[in-house]
Amino acid sequence: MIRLVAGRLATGAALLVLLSLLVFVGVDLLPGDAANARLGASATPARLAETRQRLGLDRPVLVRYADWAGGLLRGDLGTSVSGTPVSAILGGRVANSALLAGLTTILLVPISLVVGMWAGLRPGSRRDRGVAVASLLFVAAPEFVTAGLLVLVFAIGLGVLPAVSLIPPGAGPLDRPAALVLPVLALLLLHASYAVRMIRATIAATVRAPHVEFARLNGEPPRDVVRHAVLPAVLPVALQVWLLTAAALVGGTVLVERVFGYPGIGEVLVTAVRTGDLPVAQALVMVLGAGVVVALLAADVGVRLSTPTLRTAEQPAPVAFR
Amino acid sequence: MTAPGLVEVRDLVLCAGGRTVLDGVRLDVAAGEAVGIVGASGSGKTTTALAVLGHLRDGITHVAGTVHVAGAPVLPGRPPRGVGYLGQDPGASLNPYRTVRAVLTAAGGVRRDRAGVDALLGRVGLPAGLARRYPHQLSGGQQQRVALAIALARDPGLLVLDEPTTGLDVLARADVHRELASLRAAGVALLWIGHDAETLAANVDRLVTVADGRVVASGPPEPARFTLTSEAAPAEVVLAASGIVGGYGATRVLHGVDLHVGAGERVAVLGASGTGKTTLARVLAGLHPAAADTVTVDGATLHPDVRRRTRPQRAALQYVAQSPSEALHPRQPVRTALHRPLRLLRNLRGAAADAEAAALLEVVGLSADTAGLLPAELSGGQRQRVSLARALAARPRVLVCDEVTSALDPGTRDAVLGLLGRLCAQDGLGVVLVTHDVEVAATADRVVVLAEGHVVADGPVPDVLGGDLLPGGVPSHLVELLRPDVADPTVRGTVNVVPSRRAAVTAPTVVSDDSPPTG
Amino acid sequence: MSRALSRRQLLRYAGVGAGLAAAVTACGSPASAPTVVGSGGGGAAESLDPFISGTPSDYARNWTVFDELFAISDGNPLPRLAVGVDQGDGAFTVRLRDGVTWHDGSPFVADDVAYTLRYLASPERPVPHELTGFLDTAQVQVRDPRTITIPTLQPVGDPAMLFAGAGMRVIKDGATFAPGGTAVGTGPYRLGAFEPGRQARLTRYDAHWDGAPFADEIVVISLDDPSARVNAVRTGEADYAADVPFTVARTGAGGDDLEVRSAGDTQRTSLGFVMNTTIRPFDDPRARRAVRMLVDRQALVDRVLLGYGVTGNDLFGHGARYFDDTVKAPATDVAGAKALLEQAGAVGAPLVVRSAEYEAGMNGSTELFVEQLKAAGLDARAEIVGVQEYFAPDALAATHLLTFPLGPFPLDVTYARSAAFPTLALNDAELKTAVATAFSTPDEAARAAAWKTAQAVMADRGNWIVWGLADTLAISRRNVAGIEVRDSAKYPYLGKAGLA
Amino acid sequence: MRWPGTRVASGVLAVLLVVIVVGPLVAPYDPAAPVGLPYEPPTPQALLGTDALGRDLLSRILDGGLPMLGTALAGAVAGSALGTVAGLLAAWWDGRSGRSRWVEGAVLRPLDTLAIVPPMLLVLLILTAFTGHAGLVLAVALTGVPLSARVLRAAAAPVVTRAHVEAAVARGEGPAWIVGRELLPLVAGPLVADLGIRFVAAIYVVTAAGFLGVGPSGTDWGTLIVEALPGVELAPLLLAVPVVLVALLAVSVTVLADDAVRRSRAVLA
Repeated sequence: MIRLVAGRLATGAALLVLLSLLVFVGVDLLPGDAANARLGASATPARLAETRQRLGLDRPVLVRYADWAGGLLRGDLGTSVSGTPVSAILGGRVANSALLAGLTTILLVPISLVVGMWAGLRPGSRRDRGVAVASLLFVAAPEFVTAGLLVLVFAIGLGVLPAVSLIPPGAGPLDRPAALVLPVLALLLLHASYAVRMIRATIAATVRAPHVEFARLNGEPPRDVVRHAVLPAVLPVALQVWLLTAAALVGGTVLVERVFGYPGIGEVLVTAVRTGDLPVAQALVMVLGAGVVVALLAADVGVRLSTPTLRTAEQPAPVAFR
Repeated sequence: MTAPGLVEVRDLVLCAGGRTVLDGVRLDVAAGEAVGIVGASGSGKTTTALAVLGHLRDGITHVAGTVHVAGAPVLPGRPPRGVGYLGQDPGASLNPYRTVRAVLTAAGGVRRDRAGVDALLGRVGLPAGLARRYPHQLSGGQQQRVALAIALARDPGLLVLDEPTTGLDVLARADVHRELASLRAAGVALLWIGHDAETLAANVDRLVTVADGRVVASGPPEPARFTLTSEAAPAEVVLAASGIVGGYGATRVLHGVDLHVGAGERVAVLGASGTGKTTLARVLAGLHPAAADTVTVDGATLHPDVRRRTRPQRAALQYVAQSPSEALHPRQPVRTALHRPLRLLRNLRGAAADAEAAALLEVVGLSADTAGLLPAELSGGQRQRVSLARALAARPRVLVCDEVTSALDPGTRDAVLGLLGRLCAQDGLGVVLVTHDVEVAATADRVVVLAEGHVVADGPVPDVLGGDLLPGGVPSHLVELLRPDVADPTVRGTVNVVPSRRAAVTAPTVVSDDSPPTG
Repeated sequence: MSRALSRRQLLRYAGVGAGLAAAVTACGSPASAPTVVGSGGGGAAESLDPFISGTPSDYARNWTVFDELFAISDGNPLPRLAVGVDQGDGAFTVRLRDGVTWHDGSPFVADDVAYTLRYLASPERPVPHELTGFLDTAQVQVRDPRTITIPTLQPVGDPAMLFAGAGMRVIKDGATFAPGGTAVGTGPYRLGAFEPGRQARLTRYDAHWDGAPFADEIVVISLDDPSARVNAVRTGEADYAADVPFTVARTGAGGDDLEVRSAGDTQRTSLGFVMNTTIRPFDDPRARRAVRMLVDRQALVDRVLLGYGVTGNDLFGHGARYFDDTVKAPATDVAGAKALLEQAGAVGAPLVVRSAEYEAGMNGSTELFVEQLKAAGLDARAEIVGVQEYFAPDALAATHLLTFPLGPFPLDVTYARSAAFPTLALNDAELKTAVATAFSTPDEAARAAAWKTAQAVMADRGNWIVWGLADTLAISRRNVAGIEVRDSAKYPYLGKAGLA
Repeated sequence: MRWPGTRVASGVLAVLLVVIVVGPLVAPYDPAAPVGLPYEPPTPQALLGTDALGRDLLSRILDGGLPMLGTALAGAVAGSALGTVAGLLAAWWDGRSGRSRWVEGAVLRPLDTLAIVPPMLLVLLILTAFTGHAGLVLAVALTGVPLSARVLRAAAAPVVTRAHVEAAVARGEGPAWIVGRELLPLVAGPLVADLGIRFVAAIYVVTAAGFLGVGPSGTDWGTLIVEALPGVELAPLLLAVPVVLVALLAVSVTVLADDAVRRSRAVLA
């Protein structure tokens, strides 16, 4: 297990390095640059050149990359082209986005499991179809539309929840829990629906599995069958679904954050990319990429731990070539 | 029927999607009686057995008739108490997520303590030490005996057995048969759905034959015997393989195997699961890279990789795979399956190929119209015949057959084996018959027994397969050969754990970066 | 301000990006929400440095914390920290206000102004300040604590207007604006808690030289999404949001205590297209005039602005002093336009109209404008790009028309900006002379005449199509009062705001 | 399990496709030209009312299906095709050699770098580089390739070891026959399903890009949704019509993709 984790971490780190290089060079190739964006209508070729020199944009891209990578190793995320250290821009925002993603994931686990079981234990029943249709609809609707409708209903119509996430300076979203309700709800409707679909399908398949039929035929009570035979089979899949959802929520909160003016990374991410603020974009790629790598690693380890055939194998599972 | 039976099935009619599956079945089992049900695939024998348990699989509806167990109606949906069930695939029947102890502790809806679990294991001849293992850490025979222990958890007066030894190799089969025999002796009634009448004969009091959802015969079984013949006529050697060493990654499964086949000779390669039989066949066919091997056909050495063999060499040695469902491309008609080798290996096309294809189909006992059909429109036996015809299309000198009959019902199996015999006799074809089935091996001229990747016996059929028969029709001499380290084959607790292939397949398959390794 | 404003108030103002929302509430009830102003884009990059200000929230906050030498009020310079300016030879002398103190209690002196000038000319700055093109900041002389002499690099006719147009705030001698630090100004509010891109809390500075402000506290909130700004006010979380979409005016404020306010005629934003005179066909004045004769300005106003605005006269600078509103846009005359195009040899020439949505309605107006050109038989096509690459010089040089919005800035600013890019500029000797004169002459009448000439040139053969003057709308609680417009209604001056 | 939704979904999709393909031909007005004032309610002349610039919503809806379908389909097909090539390569070499997994290392691992970038970030980066529909197509393709490759590798792995494939190899069939006739027909189910999923993701990317202000303008349904947001209180139909259409498209394709997976399992069973 330790070897597995170490191996995956090494792979993840290698991926992040490759990724940083790709993005650094990629963003650099974009038309227009930070100097253009900063000067806007006041740009003249002379001022552009001067600004580029001041920002160090006139050096070769690989030299700038090496500079940046060196800084990263010392824990320095660099300086935004606006002159602000990247860590100051990202600091609290990454935590806020993580809070949004984390809360959604935590709520999603019991909801998707209960709803998925409620529907999947009776495959083809009316409630099963109801859940299937509802989850499909929520998966199909863009979350910013869902979020907008939630605002219309709960904030403007009923006036029970805030329409925007106004978090005072020095406070965190947790100090204003009401502000979290609608953003989390909007994210939940999308991601829980996806999780419900996957878990429902797994349960429906497991209910028909031979080992479940065998247990039933030999008189195991239905509750025990669910607890001992169905749930353990669903768990590895559910774990994967949950952690993959968590990975998707890393950077997947952008649209909802924008609707609610939530102080997360969403707005920074959009602005940084659009204004060619390379250091901020780079740092975000690394932070988010690392988040995804960790979530995927957790999914891998979780599946191994929850699947006896994999857990007890000293080596990768035996080959099934014939 | 005067005495009230333990099981009374009366005029049972079950339908699935408008098709009648059971058409007025009448069946009785008295207390302590062992009744066998035989019939071809799809004849309704499994459906009957499940109906006795009050269980109808998805899509099956109860139309008419009654099923009573111990005087109580069980249909619809009122499962009887005191009936145990054992299916044919123990690897799939056992809950892969729980240890044997956890399963047995709560089996049958009754909680029992450690001693109770050990006692249950003892009843099926397993040591208590096995309880901490997961199902995939058990051999096939042990798995099936654990499943039997679960079926016994409620102390049933009746056991419903659905082909309980079909998926097992010779050793496991012997073990399970022995335990079932002792239960029968203890007065447990058995409703045993069997593969073929011969195997069941020794185990049941009465044999019921079903066909097309009806009971067509019922009566005492005839004791089985298979005839061991030997026509060991020395012939020129067409296939010679020596020093085959191979495996997967670091795991070695073949340790220097030698094999030779004469023209017109059938050589069976017999062994338990995981002894490297299939690997051997694939090494011969050039489909599996071996660490060391020398394979010659008619004296010419073949390249270990089939893709590097010459065209005549490829044609000379043909391989027929195990599963009829995978042997043929599900979207290509039989014609394509036959035309391609004719075109590539014999340069026949157009009308000439059509004529040859028709001839090949006739050789394997299929009509010429079969050429236009898709595999899904064929039965398992027909598919296996097409698969044989495809191999024969190359005009091979040697045919390597890997468990070609294991998925077939007995009638079809005998027909295919007969066909192979004819081909040997008529065309001087050498055949390698890889099998785990003693009855199949018994039809060969010579038997090579493989254990732990070594050849442990090589000789004429009577020499190797002679001797007393253990329950389940396994010769005791063979068991000694396969278990050289265990003098008494009935000693409990096999040490060598064969990783179950099915266990790997049940691993979750959500697609992600980190889906569990499959290789 | 005849209204009596409550003294105990909390003003909430939220902004991020392209718009601004402000709200004011009484702070007597702690449950009441803060004041809001909205702005957009780059929220997290918001800065306390008034010379880096880039978002409406930045402006709203920094304009309240700091004071400028001169402000613009109704198009005219309004003395603030300066009380007057005297022209000299190659330099001018600024007289400073007495009795002004910084938020830390120290007195405001000429050295602060000198430091400010050096600061904004520092090579460390990411962007050179536009004043560095006019002032020789290295040679500034402090005469006494109330007097400072500033040499010029080129003649400056109206220094007060130069400072007002540049919006130069004065910072304290030695000030730096490290992230996480604070800002000390002379303005009506001092900076309290601040988190870039989220909120700034501003508390009343009672010792302000212009009289104590009204609200106890102003909260400036950054919100990127225009709907979010409106929603913040509608749901009572903010009191005022500036620069809200026209649809809000159409739907109504959404509550009895809410109203949609317009900043008024002089605060309208001029929206238009600029023709590239460096390439065909607009190097020919007849082609320029022809297109100006094709545009249906009213149709654009009705649709892009939903009617919240009026048609323009093809001149930027509406609302500024010296703006010539007697000029009329050419009358719509499709036949005449086609004749002109034929004379110019421009019939069938492809026209690319480049646009980016850096001001609401830019892309919409481009789409409709292109439709109008097509309807007149021209081969026009819209090229809609991201904000970042909009000003990429190569692309600008290859495009025929581009969208261009300008606020009610002084004409100096308007003409300087529109000449900054070769593609935007009109290369016309008479225009250049007139603008140079207007910049440099200290004589009021001469300046007025020069601007008149410059605008006449633009009206005759210019490359501007200013089709509309857009209202600047805000949504506000009815009791919010005292919100004034200085530089732009998109980020109003909150120094006198309060709850009535 | 028989799922009646499949038939309903096929019907809905068929109707939508007809609307999408025929739409531009039957649109009553030029979708780009204003026919009235903005946000007019439905009238006999403009059956669904007018949009934010006074253009006929019905005409824009009818005109906007094809670009949306085109963009989404092109992106989905490109992503799926690249993924299929990578997945088949990995399944074939790694699955058959039984020893090394170097193709996975050389082909799938680099794709993983794409997989760990949050899709919205990837979309933003790509759309900044390549504006317009080409950028969207590329964005959809690149966000989809890693997953498609894994889906296809998983689907192809059991197929490459099937006996009929080995028989084809053993009798000396060339790569064209093996890939085109032996493998592709059997991974077609997962391939179609993956394509469906990519397509739905593409629709999402198109709308999300518009919401973030980086999408191309035009009449495609995603853009219509985004354009409708500011005026939703004035003209709810502006939002409701494209949202419902997009949701119907996404749901019906998802249902059919699920069905394709089910049926492909049946073929291989």
